[in-house]
Amino acid sequence: MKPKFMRKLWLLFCISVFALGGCAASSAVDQAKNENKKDSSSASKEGDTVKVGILHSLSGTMAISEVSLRDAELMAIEQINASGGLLGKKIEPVVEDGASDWPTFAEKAKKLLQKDRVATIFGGWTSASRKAMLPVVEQNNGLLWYPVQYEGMESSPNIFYTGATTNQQIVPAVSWLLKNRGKTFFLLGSDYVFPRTANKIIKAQLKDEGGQVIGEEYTPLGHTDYSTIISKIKQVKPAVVFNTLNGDSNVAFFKQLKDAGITPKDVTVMSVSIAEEEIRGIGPDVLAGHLAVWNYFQTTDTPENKAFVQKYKQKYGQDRVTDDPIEAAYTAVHLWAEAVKKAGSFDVDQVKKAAAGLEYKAPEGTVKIDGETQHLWKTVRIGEIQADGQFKELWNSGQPVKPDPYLKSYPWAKGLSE
Amino acid sequence: MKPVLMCRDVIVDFDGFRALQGVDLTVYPHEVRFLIGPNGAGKTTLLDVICGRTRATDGRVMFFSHDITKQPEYEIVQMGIARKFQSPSIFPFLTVWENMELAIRQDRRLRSVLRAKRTEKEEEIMAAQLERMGLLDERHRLAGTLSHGQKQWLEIGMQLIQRPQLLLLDEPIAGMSAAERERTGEWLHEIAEHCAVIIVEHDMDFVRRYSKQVTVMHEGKVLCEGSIDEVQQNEQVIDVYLGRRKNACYVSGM
Amino acid sequence: MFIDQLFNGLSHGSILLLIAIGLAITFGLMGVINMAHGELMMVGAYTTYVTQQWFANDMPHSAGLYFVVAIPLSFLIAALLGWGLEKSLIRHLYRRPLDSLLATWGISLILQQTARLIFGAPNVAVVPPSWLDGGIRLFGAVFPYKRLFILCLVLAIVFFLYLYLMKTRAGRRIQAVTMNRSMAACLGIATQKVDAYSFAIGSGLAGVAGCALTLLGPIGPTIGTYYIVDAFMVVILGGVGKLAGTLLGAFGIGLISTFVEYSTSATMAKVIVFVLIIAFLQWKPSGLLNVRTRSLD
Amino acid sequence: MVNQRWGYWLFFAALFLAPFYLTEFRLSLLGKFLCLAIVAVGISLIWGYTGILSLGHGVYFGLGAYCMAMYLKLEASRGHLPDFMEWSGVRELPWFWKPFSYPMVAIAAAIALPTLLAALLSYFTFKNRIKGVYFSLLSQAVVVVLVTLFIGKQEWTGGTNGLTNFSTVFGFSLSSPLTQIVLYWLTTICLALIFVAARRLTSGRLGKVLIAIRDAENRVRFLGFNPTVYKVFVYSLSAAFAGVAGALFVLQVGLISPEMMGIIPSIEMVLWVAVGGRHSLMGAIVGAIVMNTAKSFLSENYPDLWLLLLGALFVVVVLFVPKGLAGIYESLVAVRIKAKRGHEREARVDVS
Repeated sequence: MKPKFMRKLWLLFCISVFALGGCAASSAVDQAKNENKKDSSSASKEGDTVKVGILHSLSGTMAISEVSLRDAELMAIEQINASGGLLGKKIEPVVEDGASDWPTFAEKAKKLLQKDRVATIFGGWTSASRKAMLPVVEQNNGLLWYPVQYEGMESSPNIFYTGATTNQQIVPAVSWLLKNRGKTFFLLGSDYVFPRTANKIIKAQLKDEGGQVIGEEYTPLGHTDYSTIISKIKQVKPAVVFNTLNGDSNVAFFKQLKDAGITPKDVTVMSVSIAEEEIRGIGPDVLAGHLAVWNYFQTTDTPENKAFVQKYKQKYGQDRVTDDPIEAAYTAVHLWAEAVKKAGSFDVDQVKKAAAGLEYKAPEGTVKIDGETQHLWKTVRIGEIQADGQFKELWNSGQPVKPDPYLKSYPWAKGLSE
Repeated sequence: MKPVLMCRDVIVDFDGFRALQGVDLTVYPHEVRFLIGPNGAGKTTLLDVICGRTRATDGRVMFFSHDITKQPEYEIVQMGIARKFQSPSIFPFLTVWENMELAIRQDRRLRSVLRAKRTEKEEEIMAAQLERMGLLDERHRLAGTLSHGQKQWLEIGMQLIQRPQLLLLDEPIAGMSAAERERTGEWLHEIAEHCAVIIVEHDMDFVRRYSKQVTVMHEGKVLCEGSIDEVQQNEQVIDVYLGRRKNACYVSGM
Repeated sequence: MFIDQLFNGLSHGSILLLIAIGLAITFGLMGVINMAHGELMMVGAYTTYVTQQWFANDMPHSAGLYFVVAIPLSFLIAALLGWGLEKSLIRHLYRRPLDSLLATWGISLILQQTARLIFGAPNVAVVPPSWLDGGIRLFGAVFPYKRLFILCLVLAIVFFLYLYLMKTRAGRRIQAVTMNRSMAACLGIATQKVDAYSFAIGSGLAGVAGCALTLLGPIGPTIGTYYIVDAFMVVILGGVGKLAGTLLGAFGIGLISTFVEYSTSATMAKVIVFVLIIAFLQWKPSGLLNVRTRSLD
Repeated sequence: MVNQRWGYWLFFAALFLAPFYLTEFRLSLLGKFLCLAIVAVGISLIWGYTGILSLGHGVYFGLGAYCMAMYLKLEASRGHLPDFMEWSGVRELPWFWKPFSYPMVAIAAAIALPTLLAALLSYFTFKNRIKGVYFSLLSQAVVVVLVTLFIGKQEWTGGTNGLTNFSTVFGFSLSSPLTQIVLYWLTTICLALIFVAARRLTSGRLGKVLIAIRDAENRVRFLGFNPTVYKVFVYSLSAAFAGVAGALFVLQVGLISPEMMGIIPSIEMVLWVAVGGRHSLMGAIVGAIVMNTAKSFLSENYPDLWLLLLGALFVVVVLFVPKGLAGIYESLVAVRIKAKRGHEREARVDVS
């Protein structure tokens, strides 16, 4: 009895060790690494490299969009390193996969800040991923550069927003449409946070500026049958469809819209999440003639952009295209570098202080960091989609627009946020 | 004497096919009732109706003075009707002992099962029953590893340990050796001391040897009732069943 | 407007039927829970894409004809894949439906990732042939050719499938095997062979569905996941093992969801339709068309 | 039995002492995995023991998590409206949010809500004798309904962003390492308690009834048990476990969104149990920890390969190791015992 007992015990012990050994061993390795790092990280800021984190979804549903952002950021880092680095140090990117899963974003952000002790993080696409990272960067006093247009109503002291907020995309687009296309609006969006918030703003603005909402529809993510909604559009005959659908739904919507015999001449569709990359997946033939509003197009005519597009294609292939979020991600890296140079330090607080009011000639034109909100001053552009998948710019704001994430300077937006 | 079971005008309709078309059956305590008849006569369906597996389209089934026509199966079982199916159905991934533990007469509601522990008394009863079935030595084996015959015995043991007042058997001796058949036959009358039995059987030799009261069914109806000799004299029976025995019955595998 | 909605409902129903018809064979008749059904559709969609590229590159004059070639090609390739799947995996799992659910889910992950590796994560664009552009104007409503085409395609598939199952030798064999496997085996039918080609046909029909849906929807590695739950709901609602039930289920769901969507919203329509299906199955667990049989199991 | 119990003690002791030998980052990962292991125990109960494959456990997990998150959000908002409600145009806290400012209500709801939903669904479904894959597919439909609702009702649930950005729990800062360690311990204790409870249940008569239901439900009915009651009980119990797990998960991870209760996470939960061994509670725990560790490491380094591997794992486990890691362990033990018995027999022969 006794030896049998001992042997079983021994086996069970082995299993426990097996289950935990992995954790323990890897953590021991980590600890060892960490200790090295502690030396090297304090040393690294005086030594030869500085680490930055790059945190996008490289797998899962969001990988479609986010992989290109990583590419743009890596290219920017390469450029900075090629021109001698920052404060005499090379930038060393640490790339992590958010896996289209929001807790993973939080987990990886924590890892980058605590384990790798990165000087800053560039990352995120969806609002959900940003919201997941926000408490982590705030608690660790880290720095996050978020490169995508979003619904506003946020301004974290530890995040720089290099995409447009609502008053740099939606609000001017609505004004332009009212002036040029008509007063009746049909709001169509995927059922998630950005479209719902955007449409709240649009409704308030239309009320104030004399427009009219004659339809508002949301479809579940992944919805593919738009026949009923198109029927509704046909019934109410709006002048403008303001489209905040995302991803695959756009493909179904535009294909079916064209089939139903609705052309851009009948109804203008203004989209806020269709850029050059998305056009490729939908097919330019069904999109041609419809509009989109961004701060940057691949066709934007600045010398910086010519160089940027050329370099990007050279590095990643002639068939690749650039678009607004890609440009914003690229610009974010350069802005951070400029701020570091100005501050003369990698310290988060000093970089933040130096960043306020910083100007930079980005591919989209001159941008300026707004010290108060940590958003960018950006030029607004409305473009028409061409048969070759590129945009023809119809209008731009002429000069950078001051970011206003809470829409404080618009009286009609008073009821929206307290 | 009050009957254990009374079926009155039981009708079962499977999408237009009338499996039972008005069956009356009365069984008294301590009776061993044989149900015979050609394939498709509705014997198994009748058992199904009694134990609640199939719902009667019309008619009533009375167990003592309770109407059980619309009772759920498990309540019927709890009232004291046990059913053994044609093919042995035991729980293969439980041991023989555990199979018996589930079958033993007990409060079967969740509340009491949650707290249930095997009492010594229960163990005695189970051991005694297994002894009788010749399975006591196998009690720690998984039931799935038993031989076919052993599984049959285990299942019968599981029925008996429930202490039913009415036992329904569907072809219990199928696949048994001659010796085992004999043992089953003797045992049938032994258990009749405690409960009534309804047994569906095709093997006419077995019926002749061990039956007292026989009910003949044909096309969903009861043709006649009586002792085997009486039944064999009955004109109708000879017409539809025994008369054609040479051809019809061989085809149906009797 | 009512006509418009009626047509939309029928069209939506026809799409549901198209995605469910292959499943009605593999799940309905054979009882295999094939979670990779949606990915077989994806294979059909990518086949269409490749065919289009091929025509555009090699035969630019008759590029519009690619779709005519793509339909049978999608069927063939998806069927071949299905046949291989049956031979290698599914035949070991006929008695373990829950396990076949998990294993085919695994297959669906592998197929998705493979597509991602070959074609890249972003959607690809299939330009529908120009002869399907436009539509008929009747009673003030527009009936797009593409939707009419899908409606006709699916009715043709149902018709031929019916003929095949009822009138041909091979079809009757499938019926025999699904009704009583061991009896069919005794009668000299090679049940394993029948299983393999039944599954191949079901998979092939998924491929055709994928091909046809390129007319209306996106083409990407994950499109299968949009359709799979709907497809299963249609088959379950219709009653497993009943082609006619699947037909009824598809058009029923299509019409109801379209009209509910019209009077509420797309989100509510989805919720209401699913709740209705769940409730309906509580009431009639074996679906719209069911037979009361002797066996309960 | 006694010796196995020693192994379990050892296992949980090792888990309990983890804060002393793991870094803060690893500890937070392990804490997360242990929450998921609690779900796995529940799934093993219903799937391995009772034969019910639920593809809807993400919903119960999510409900538990949302209940806890609502309390945390209210605490973080300090008497104001939660931020997402403000810009969704909600003027006043909805009535059903109000009770969640009391932590005890939130904790009770985190267990009660999933249990109630599971009981409701399973009662009707099992009473109508819907089982096997039909139940699995129905549970998946429930996932679709709930996720769509949670996303659609943005003004009440935070939509796709979910609930996040919490600050304190019971007044303690969530970001402080000490709070995290205490929460980790709480999770370990919950896991251990749930494991012990589940083991008690399955080793008693109930466990036998469950196995009997799995193998021959009709037979059980004809032994006088009402399988519906048992199935509803065990299904609701496993939903309650998932609810507890969700609440603990939110406390440690700090966010919950509808994506985490969707179809894919629900199926992944089943895979952990399949890999660990569906018939073994300990196997389920080990499976959840091993699979999530593997995911965390592999998806980091080989994001492309990871999905292929995950897919292949489903196939391999189902085809070749249906009993999972626990099965492998058991057969190893069996071989050892056999070998030893062989030795003993030889020895006996020598003596005689």
